[in-house]
Amino acid sequence: MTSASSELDTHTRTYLAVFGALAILTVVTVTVGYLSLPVGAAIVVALSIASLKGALVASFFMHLISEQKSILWLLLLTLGLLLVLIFILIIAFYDHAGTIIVT
Amino acid sequence: METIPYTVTPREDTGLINAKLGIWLFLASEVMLFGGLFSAYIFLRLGAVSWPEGSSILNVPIGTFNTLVLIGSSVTMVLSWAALAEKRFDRFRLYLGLTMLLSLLFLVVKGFEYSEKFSHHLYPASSSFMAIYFTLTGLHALHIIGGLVVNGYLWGPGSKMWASDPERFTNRVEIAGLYWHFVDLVWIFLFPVLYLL
Amino acid sequence: MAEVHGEQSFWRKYIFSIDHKIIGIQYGITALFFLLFGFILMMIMRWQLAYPEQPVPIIGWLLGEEGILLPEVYNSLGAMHGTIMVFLGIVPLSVGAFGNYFVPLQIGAPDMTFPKLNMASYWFYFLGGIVMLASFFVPGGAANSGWTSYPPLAVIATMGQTMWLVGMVFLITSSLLGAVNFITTIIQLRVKGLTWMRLPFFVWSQLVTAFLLLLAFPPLEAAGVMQLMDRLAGTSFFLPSGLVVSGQVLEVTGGGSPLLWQHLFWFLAHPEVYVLILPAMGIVAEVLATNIRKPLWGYRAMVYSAVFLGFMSFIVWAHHMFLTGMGTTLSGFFQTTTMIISIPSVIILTAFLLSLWGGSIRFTTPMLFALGFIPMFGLGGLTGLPLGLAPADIHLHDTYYVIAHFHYMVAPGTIFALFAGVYHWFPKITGRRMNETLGKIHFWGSFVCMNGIFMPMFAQGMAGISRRLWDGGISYQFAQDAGVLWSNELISISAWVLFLFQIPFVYNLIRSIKGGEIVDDNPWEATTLEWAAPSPPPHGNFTEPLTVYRPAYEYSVPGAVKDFLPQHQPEEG
Amino acid sequence: MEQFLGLPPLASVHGAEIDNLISLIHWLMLILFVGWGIYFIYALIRFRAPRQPKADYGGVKGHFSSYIEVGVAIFEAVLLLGFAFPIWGMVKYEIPSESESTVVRVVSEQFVWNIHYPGADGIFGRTSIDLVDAETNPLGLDYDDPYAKDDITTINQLHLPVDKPVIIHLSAKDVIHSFFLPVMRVKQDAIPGMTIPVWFIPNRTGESEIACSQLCGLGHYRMRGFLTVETQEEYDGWLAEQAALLEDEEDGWW
Ligand code: HEA
Ligand code: HEA
Ligand code: CUA
Ligand SMILES: [Cu+2]
Repeated sequence: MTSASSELDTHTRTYLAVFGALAILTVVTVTVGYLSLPVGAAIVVALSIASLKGALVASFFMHLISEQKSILWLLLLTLGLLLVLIFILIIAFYDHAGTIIVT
Repeated sequence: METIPYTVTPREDTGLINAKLGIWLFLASEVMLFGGLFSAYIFLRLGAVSWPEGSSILNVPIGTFNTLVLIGSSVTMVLSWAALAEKRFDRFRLYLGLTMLLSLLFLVVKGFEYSEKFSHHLYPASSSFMAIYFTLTGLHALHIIGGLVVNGYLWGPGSKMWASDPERFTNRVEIAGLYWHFVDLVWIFLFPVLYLL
Repeated sequence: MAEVHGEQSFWRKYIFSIDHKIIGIQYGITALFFLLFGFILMMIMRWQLAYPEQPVPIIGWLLGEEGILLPEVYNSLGAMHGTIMVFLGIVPLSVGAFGNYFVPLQIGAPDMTFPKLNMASYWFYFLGGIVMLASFFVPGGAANSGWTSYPPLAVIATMGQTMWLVGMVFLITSSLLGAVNFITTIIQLRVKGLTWMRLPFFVWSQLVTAFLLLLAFPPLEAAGVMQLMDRLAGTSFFLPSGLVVSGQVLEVTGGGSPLLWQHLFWFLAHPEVYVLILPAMGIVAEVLATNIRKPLWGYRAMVYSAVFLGFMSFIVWAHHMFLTGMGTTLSGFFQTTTMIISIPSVIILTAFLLSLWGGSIRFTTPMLFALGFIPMFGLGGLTGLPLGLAPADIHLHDTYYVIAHFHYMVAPGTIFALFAGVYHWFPKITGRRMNETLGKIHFWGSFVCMNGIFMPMFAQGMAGISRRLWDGGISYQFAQDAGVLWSNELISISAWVLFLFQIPFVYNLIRSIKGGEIVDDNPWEATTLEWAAPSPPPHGNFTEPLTVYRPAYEYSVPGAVKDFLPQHQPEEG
Repeated sequence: MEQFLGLPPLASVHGAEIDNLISLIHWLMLILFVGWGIYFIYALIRFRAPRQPKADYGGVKGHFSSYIEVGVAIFEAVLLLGFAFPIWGMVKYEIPSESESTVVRVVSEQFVWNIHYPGADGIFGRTSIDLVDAETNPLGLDYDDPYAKDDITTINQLHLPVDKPVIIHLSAKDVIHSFFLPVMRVKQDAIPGMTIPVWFIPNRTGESEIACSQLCGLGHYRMRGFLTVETQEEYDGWLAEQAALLEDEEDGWW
């Protein structure tokens, strides 16, 4: 590890930059929350920002960008299954021959 | 043929050490665990006659503060690992200690939020929203506590390994970090879903 | 982690061991005990079904009330029979025991990647089992809402249900730890030369199984936590508004959905049924290849089918829910995926069948059980098809037809495969062989009785007899008119005789540990790596480093001297 | 095949299609099982070790098995597209109009089937869970509602006229039950919190039973109702009888 320390300095700098980005995004999402957008738009915005933040954490703190591809595939598989679960639940809610009794 | 290979050096064809693969598999299952609860949230919300806006019940500034605390703890966590890679044990201790302090702070704030809800007679049984709120955040808090225990071990008794097997110790810290970032990541989704939407 | 241990205390060596072989044996013994226990529960229930409301002999005094099996107890026993067989019997035996013991051996590894996790996984399982057993003694008895635990029934049920949920959380934890361990072990610890397409099919089946457990169990864990909340914290995740139980309005917040539980439950439980069958297929593949003395036909296709089966099993779950009021889109989707998932099973079964052609078949006891598996699985699988077509399921859903369908899969199917595994690998575990004559008695008796039990159930189901009926349906006129109820007695007697035929097995198993014929390290002249280790394998498994040179089942290679070429043997010789 | 399978007697129009599908799929199963079974036994005898001491490394050649697999897949596709989808669509969504059907509410509870007819006005009276009384008013019918006055309720007695569509609005008060009419080839889970429509056309008169096919507690086995399919006249007569009973009761009350 000859050039290790300078390399690590850049690493540290990256981590702090990511921290800054995450903090800003947090503030943004809260601010948007106060704008009281219509529900649909609010969901899209909030979840997009959350996904962006999540991607930042995963890519940099969890080093996913430089990780083995196999890990990436594993996560994609998992996310795929999760999306299947979520979407089928949504479809199941609508595609149902019956009415909900409201009391 | 006594010891288990690839605990420290990666296997050539997979490029991974055992623990790294293991933790990612574990995290995948955690994705499905929280994902199961998220999908329950969606299903219940779809079927609900009315659903309160999170900010009408929960305290957004406190939630925001806690989000920043947790993100901060993630940064110190990754820095503590970087310090080890730099072979600077004292800095590692400092950063990991900070991580633990921040996670304690998170828990204290969370406890404060809970007690505030209780004092307003809001319990899990009060509404579907409160039910999902307490279940999700409660489970998340348990994960924080779990992480705290692991980090505490690595900070204290576990750090003896630094002297005998530094590389392996660094790997351990990295693995603990991966878990910790995941807990942070879950919160990144919990926060908008519960507080803002 | 597995440093040289030197002398170890008895506790470290046999109880809190981190050696995968000891853990495997612990799993095996515990699981056999639970299998027996689940079987006993069912034998008691079968008395009530054959001779309704007559006092149960022998253990009747346990049941109080003149020894009659009361409906609430019947429901408890039924729910616990299902739970115990699936989660405490078959899976721990096929994954925990056989997987633990033979996956590292078959890939030439010294142990699992995380031995301590492995131990933890066993003890979580043990704890889960204890909680489940203890639940029989809480007020109201054990869980009594079926192994499916559908709310609202399960939420308003007695305390046993809470125990069930807690037990399940332990069992799920155990399975998750195990799954992580299996996957890392298989990916990381294969010896040199053991490429993916050289892996024994058993290892493949365990790999796919581990993925199913890893990704399908957590949603059920989430659901379990929610049901616990419903029961203990008064939430209403699964309770809609406006419930009236025995004339009293139920004071809950409401707003939940009973169907949510069903989706999350079956999201696990459908993959779970492939968890029950895949390792069984793996064992059958090993035993078959060894005893036909030729390579498995279509090995590649089998591997792809198993992987595809794994994927597909995540998207068929709602075929258990056709009659919950599902519309055409969703039912269309799930009917299609269900038909699609039958194809890989057909391919694997066809591969087994075609492998026989041109073989030199040795009818050893393990082979008999493996061969018995094939038509039994065929029958169970084929009867899954009508269930997968929603309109046909209208008539068959929740009847004994379903019971017969899946028991053909798990009882003469998986259990036979597991028996095959016991007889096949016993020499590796002990260095001795089990008695063949007793084994053959065990096989033929079990084969006849299993069919005596489950075949009549198809007729009962066709006639429309519902499952989970305390009186077996005699109070229904249409059931009596159908003329199928007489077979309840036949079924029950077959079940008890089946029990008698397990006695030679248990005797054989125990006696052979010390008194079986001593055999060398490779008594079946098999090719896979476990046979390269001494019997029983020492700590660390292999005496010398191995390299693999060829696919898993190189039997009767033209020009070779012997009719088998072990994977680790450098060249012909 | 239908004879051989031992299905219950059939008394509904759509049931014939379900039975047809069940027999078709069983034909496929029979062919596969017998075909493979014969092969299996032949192979075991032909290739037993004493007769065939040396195995053949290569084994089966050719694409015979692929043809079978493709054949099975095609057969399944035909069953899906040609039978299962259309039948399901019909059973679920081709619900006839309420005006030309017999409309009944069935409310299940542990361990009874509450049957609710709208009476002469053809409109169901209001119900509310607050009015439920286990003994006298299991449905929670609001007798102040004018539409409720002529409503007929029975316990476990479902009478239907023959050859006329029936629409049943199915619900449950406490836990999940499953409404099963074996002779009609009708089965539908009754889910608390939902009302689910079920429809069919009975085409034979006679008496049969309603079974519960979802575990609903310790009395699940005795949750048995009675189904009577009769001619329109008989049915009208029965309704009138019930209505008369209702008046008697009312006289008795006030
Ligand atoms: C090991 C377990 C296992 C396996 C492998 C399967 C496999 C299949 N199952 Fe089964 N199933 C269960 C266990 C299993 N099932 C359980 C436990 C339940 C009930 C749970 C409960 O409600 O309590 C259930 C219920 C169940 C239902 C719900 C029924 C209902 O409740 O109404 C359905 C519906 O689609 C279904 C379908 C299928 C299908 C299409 C397959 C297919 O994968 C089958 C594919 C296989 C084949 C098509 C065989 C090929 C045969 C040949 C090629 C011929 C060979 C012949 C000779 C050798 C002679 N199953
Ligand atoms: C893997 C799963 C599995 C297995 C193997 C079995 C095995 C058997 N099952 Fe079970 N069963 C279920 C899973 C299983 N079952 C489930 C999930 C249900 C639904 C529950 C519900 O409704 O919720 C059910 C329901 C069910 C019913 C329907 C009850 C009802 O609806 O009211 C019946 C009825 O006869 C039945 C019978 C049997 C019988 C006779 C066996 C026999 O085949 C048992 C054979 C057992 C052995 C052969 C054991 C051998 C082991 C040994 C001898 C051990 C030796 C011991 C030592 C060395 C210590 N089962
Ligand atoms: Cu109602 Cu079973
Ligand atoms: Cu299934």
